Amino acid sequence: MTTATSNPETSSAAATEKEKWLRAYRQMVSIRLFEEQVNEVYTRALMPGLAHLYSGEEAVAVGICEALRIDDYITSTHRGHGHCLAKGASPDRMFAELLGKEAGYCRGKGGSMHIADPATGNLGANAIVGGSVGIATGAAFSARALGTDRVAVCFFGEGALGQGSLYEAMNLAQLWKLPVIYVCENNLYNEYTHYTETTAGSILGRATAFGLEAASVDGQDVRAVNEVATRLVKRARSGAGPAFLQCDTYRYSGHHVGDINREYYRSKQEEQHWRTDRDPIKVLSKWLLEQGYADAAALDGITSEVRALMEAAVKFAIAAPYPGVDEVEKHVYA
Amino acid sequence: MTTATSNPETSSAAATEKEKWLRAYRQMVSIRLFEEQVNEVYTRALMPGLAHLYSGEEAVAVGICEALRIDDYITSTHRGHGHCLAKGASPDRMFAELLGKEAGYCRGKGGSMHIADPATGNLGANAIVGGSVGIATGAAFSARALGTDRVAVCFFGEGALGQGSLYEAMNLAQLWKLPVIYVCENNLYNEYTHYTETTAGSILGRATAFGLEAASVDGQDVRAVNEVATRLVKRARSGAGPAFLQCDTYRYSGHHVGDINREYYRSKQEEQHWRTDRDPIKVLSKWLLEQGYADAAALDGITSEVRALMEAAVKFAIAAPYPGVDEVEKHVYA
Amino acid sequence: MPEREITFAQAVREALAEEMRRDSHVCIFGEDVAEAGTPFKVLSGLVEEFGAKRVVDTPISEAGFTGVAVGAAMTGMRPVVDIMFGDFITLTMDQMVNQAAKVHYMSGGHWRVPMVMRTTLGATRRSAAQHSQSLHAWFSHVPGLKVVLPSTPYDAKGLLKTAIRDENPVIFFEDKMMYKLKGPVPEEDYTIPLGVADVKRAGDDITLVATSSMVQVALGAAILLEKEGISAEVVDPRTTWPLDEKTLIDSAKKTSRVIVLDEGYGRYGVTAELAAVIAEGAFYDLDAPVKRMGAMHVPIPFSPPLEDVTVPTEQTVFDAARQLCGKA
Amino acid sequence: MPEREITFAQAVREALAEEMRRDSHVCIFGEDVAEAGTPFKVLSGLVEEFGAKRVVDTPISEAGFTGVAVGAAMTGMRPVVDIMFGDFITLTMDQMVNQAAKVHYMSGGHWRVPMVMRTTLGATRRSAAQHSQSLHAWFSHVPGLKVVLPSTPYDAKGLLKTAIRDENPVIFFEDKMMYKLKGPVPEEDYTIPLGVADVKRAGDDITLVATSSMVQVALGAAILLEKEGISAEVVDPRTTWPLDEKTLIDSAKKTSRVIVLDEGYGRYGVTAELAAVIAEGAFYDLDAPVKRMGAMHVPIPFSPPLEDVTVPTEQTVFDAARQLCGKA
Ligand SMILES: Cc1ncc(C[n+]2csc(CCOP(=O)(O)OP(=O)(O)O)c2C)c(N)n1
Ligand SMILES: Cc1ncc(C[n+]2csc(CCOP(=O)(O)OP(=O)(O)O)c2C)c(N)n1
Ligand SMILES: [Mg+2]
Ligand SMILES: [Mg+2]
Repeated sequence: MTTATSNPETSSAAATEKEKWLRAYRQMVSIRLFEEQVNEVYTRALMPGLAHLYSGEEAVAVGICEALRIDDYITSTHRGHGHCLAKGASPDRMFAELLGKEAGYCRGKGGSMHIADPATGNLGANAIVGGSVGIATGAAFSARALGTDRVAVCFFGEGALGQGSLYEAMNLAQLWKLPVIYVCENNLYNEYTHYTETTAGSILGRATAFGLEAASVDGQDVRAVNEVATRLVKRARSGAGPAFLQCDTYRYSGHHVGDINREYYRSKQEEQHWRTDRDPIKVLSKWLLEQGYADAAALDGITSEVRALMEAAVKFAIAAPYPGVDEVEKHVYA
Repeated sequence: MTTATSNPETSSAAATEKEKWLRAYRQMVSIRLFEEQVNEVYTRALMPGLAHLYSGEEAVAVGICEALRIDDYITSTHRGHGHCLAKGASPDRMFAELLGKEAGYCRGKGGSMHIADPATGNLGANAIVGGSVGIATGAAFSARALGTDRVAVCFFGEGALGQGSLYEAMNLAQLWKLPVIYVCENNLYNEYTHYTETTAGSILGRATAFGLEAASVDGQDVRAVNEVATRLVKRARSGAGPAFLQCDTYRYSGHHVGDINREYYRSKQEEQHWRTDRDPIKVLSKWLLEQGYADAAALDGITSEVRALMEAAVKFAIAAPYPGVDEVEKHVYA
Repeated sequence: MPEREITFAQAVREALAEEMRRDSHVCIFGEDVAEAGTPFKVLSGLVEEFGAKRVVDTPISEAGFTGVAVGAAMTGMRPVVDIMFGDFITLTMDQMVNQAAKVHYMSGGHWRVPMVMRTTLGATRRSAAQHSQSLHAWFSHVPGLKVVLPSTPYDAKGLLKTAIRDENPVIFFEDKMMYKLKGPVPEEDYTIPLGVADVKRAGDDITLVATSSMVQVALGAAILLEKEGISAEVVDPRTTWPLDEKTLIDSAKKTSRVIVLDEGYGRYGVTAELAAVIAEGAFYDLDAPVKRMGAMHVPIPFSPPLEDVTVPTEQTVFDAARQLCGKA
Repeated sequence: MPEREITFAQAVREALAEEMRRDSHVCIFGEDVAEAGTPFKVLSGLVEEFGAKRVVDTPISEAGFTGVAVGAAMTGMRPVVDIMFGDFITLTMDQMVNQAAKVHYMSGGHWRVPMVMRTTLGATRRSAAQHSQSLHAWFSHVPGLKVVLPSTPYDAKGLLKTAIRDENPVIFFEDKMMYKLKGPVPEEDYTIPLGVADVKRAGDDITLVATSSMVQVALGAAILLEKEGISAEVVDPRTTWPLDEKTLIDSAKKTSRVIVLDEGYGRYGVTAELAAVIAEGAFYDLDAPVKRMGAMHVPIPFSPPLEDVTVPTEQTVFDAARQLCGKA
């Protein structure tokens, strides 16, 4: 393909492609290492409460958010660090929030399950399973009513398929042709129960029944996720209405950081299989190497850079002060 | 077909068939004339509050309930007189309830929107749209847990398709293979809004998405309704799980007795079309006459008998005493 | 020129129309709100003026469209949600309490939820147990929410306009039996601040603190009491949150006898809070315990003679007041 | 033989196991209730003994399975529903309030709804605003429901057994911070009637009326007060409905000073009702206004130093009591 590469247009396209996926790689590594630090902080008993790690699911958040503009909206879940980082938040203020510090995105008042970042369109994580489907749909309503072409993405775990509010919102979104995309992260488990024990029938069928465009994708392949997300976002932006995207994925760790003994609900082999054969970072790095977009050293370099960043972020957060006690009565009313 | 009729088995089958449909005819006429009286009582300003008439939809309640045993359960709606009569309640106690009298099924405490009749398995009408889907599903749970082969039928209007609880219940019913049948009475309107403005996608798809057996039927043809109901009831009774049945029908009157000027949401022609061409009582009577199961005089006779019954029931109810004021604090707790 | 009189329903409609003209971000979500103008006809004419993009008919999905309103409010709109009967707020509690009420706080003050939920309260309409409740105590209990209980057309209009302009989620309860009540309402634009009680009638011997539907009952009782030589002051808090404790306590101190009236269920309801506030604030001035009168502690029965005894009436308030004043 | 001590969680589990052995109609619905035994491990071992037909894992459908429980209760079962965090009752309000609470009344006494909802309350677990609320005031407000707030392992077991045998819908709130609390619980079968308060500690100078989590706080404060020469009586109503008004009022009459403590939000909450009842019933015996202490009126913040000040503590109760007794 010498002719092709000598074509300046194609070669700049390849450069963009390379940049794009290296950026995606960095984003996924950021999430992975962020979560490593979270676990570390928890283990060192420095974290108040619990946290739900996103490790293993990075390709979903990154594949979707890379298809969004910074002014597009997302809503997130209890397992929200990945979405927040992928949309562009900075790890230092995130860690500060996780530790309840004033420098946190929510001045320490929200914590892990409620991080919101207006600057990047993150309307907030949500500790109510299914609790944000209305919010995301409402953001899409505003986007249209205000004459913008913004899009809203609603992330949720497959456990939220149990909540009726999802169906109410999808019905409204389709009736009103709102630019919202419901992203179902199917990581196989609702806490400690396999999703097949809680989910009758078909997942996609639950969206197509309401007339939504629906698709499913390998959630471990960031390029695949991004491709379908790009299509659905474009479709929504153009006014063609809402969509539903099922991403098949897996969480490596427990339901939360304290969920250590998991054999009663899933086998070590299963966990090992996903980590070894389906890891989203491995999948992308293999491809990057194959394409010649990076060599092993370059990828390691990214990892080292990101690790340093995360360690610094944790240090920042640990050193940061708590909010003053008078903060407690502020922000109850606007 | 002389041979056939001379066959004693066939002729007794025909006799049963004849009895069956004459009985269905009587039931439908009962509902129609009951509602005529309700409107009359309302017009005479004898009725406290409002009532939602079932006229036009008789084939649904009768077609379904004729497929049930007396110990099977039903749950009903704000438009519940038809279900209640079809399941076997008597008009005098129903009218007494509508007038708030102590002789009513609920001692006057429930009124039109809450009539329940334990003797016929009627768990109650419900004034919350979608409010009884859980109750019907729970009755099916009991039926199975207690080792009976009872079945539960949940009647609801197509407006209840907007309520998330329906999807939560269908998911549970299918996961647990419960003997419950969700009967959607699609009379085209949620109050004053056409259902297409409130219902995206496909109605049946919303049930099949959860794995339910789903069917739709002409809700003006009692024999068609009964045929599919019989199949679904048998299926549920045998342990094969829940089903969903969409019955296409029409309410002749307003959303409630006070909804007189309806042109802003539906035309007189539309109303006339259903009354003239699709009336369930006409459809059945035509068939009965064709089959030679009855002549016009016999059918008129039924109507006269039923009318006398309804008039007597109203009289009974008007004459019946109100509950004593001390009743007000009874039955708050069992 | 005599003051203009309009109904409570008209007052609500005018407030909405004026705010919608004033601010293009105000929109309405609800069941049968457009052409039908709601079953109570409160919104008649609005869709004609503002169009179906701003007066939006919804499916029967109270949780769903309330949630959509929360998200829309966070992102630039000012939605007004219509919940036909107050009994249906049961379906919206998660969106109102876990989302709307908390978003501002949880985000450290970033996001705001400027939305209004309009709904109804009140019994004696022969609508039975699921269409007759007055559940405003629940929302009053929750930090982050404001709760408005207008008792006259004037208050309804002024308070609703303020509620729509407020930056927080506000729940606005309308007594469905009051929609046809007429009262003076000026033509000019005006608003009434939230958290300011109104002395609906001045008096010296006893204070009747009353909300919403009970204000008219209290005023009626006051007339009966006057004939007995008892001068009753009627104080309407107008909002259960923010609560104007001072006006309540001052009146109690002045009269030294108080009845608190609210159509919600008595126990663990609004009367408990108001009575507790007054009993504490006017402790050294009260001549008798604060008397609470609310809905009887039963699901609202359908049967008219039963339903009628479940709520305080002019007569029962009159009797209670006379007794409290030692004249019974 | 020394009395047996078990934890609060064990007490709940024993009550369930014993009632399930006693009555085959008792079954459990909830998220992760079977193998996982709930995230709090309260139900560990039950599915092994009773099988998956009676300890039933559900989807994340609080409204749905609560509704199923209502229907199952009406038709012969005695379901116990598990709502993991009390904050999620927001999703069940329609089924509990418009259905469960009213079915018996609306049917003129025909249908019964013998079901129990078990859920949690309490903050200070660093779980933030949507996992820390104590919303029991809402259910306490509603006729047709009973509400139980156990404060010791002994009470938890005895009250839960009674709740399961009750013919009405009962909501049972467990303080999630108390699951590991140990206390004496006899081996033998016993039950505790609903509606009977328990004097957890006798005293003369001041009454601390406290519910659930606040009982331990009140007992701790009483010890501090004792050192100051103030003798505090701690009264635990144990159920907010039925409410044992007499025991509360009698204690108030005896000591003439009262603090009411409950972890729900202060305003329009449980403390309001208890304070109002006492202020009325002991009007002529109180030497000072009844003082109310509840959760601060804010969504529960995540940040530990903020969260810690939102709920009454031994120290703040001690300070308030000293002041009320004129010793501060
Ligand atoms: C309404 C509600 N019910 C229950 C919970 C408790 N809970 C927290 S996470 C979770 C499981 C969620 O599973 P899923 O949606 O698949 O997300 P995942 O944790 O797998 O990412 C449950 C039941 C909750 N937070 N909200
Ligand atoms: C939860 C709830 N929301 C709204 C209402 C008010 N309402 C009563 S009937 C009705 C329309 C119901 O339409 P549908 O289910 O199609 O039944 P139909 O009246 O056509 O038989 C509405 C909105 C209600 N009773 N309950
Ligand atoms: Mg999952
Ligand atoms: Mg309909």
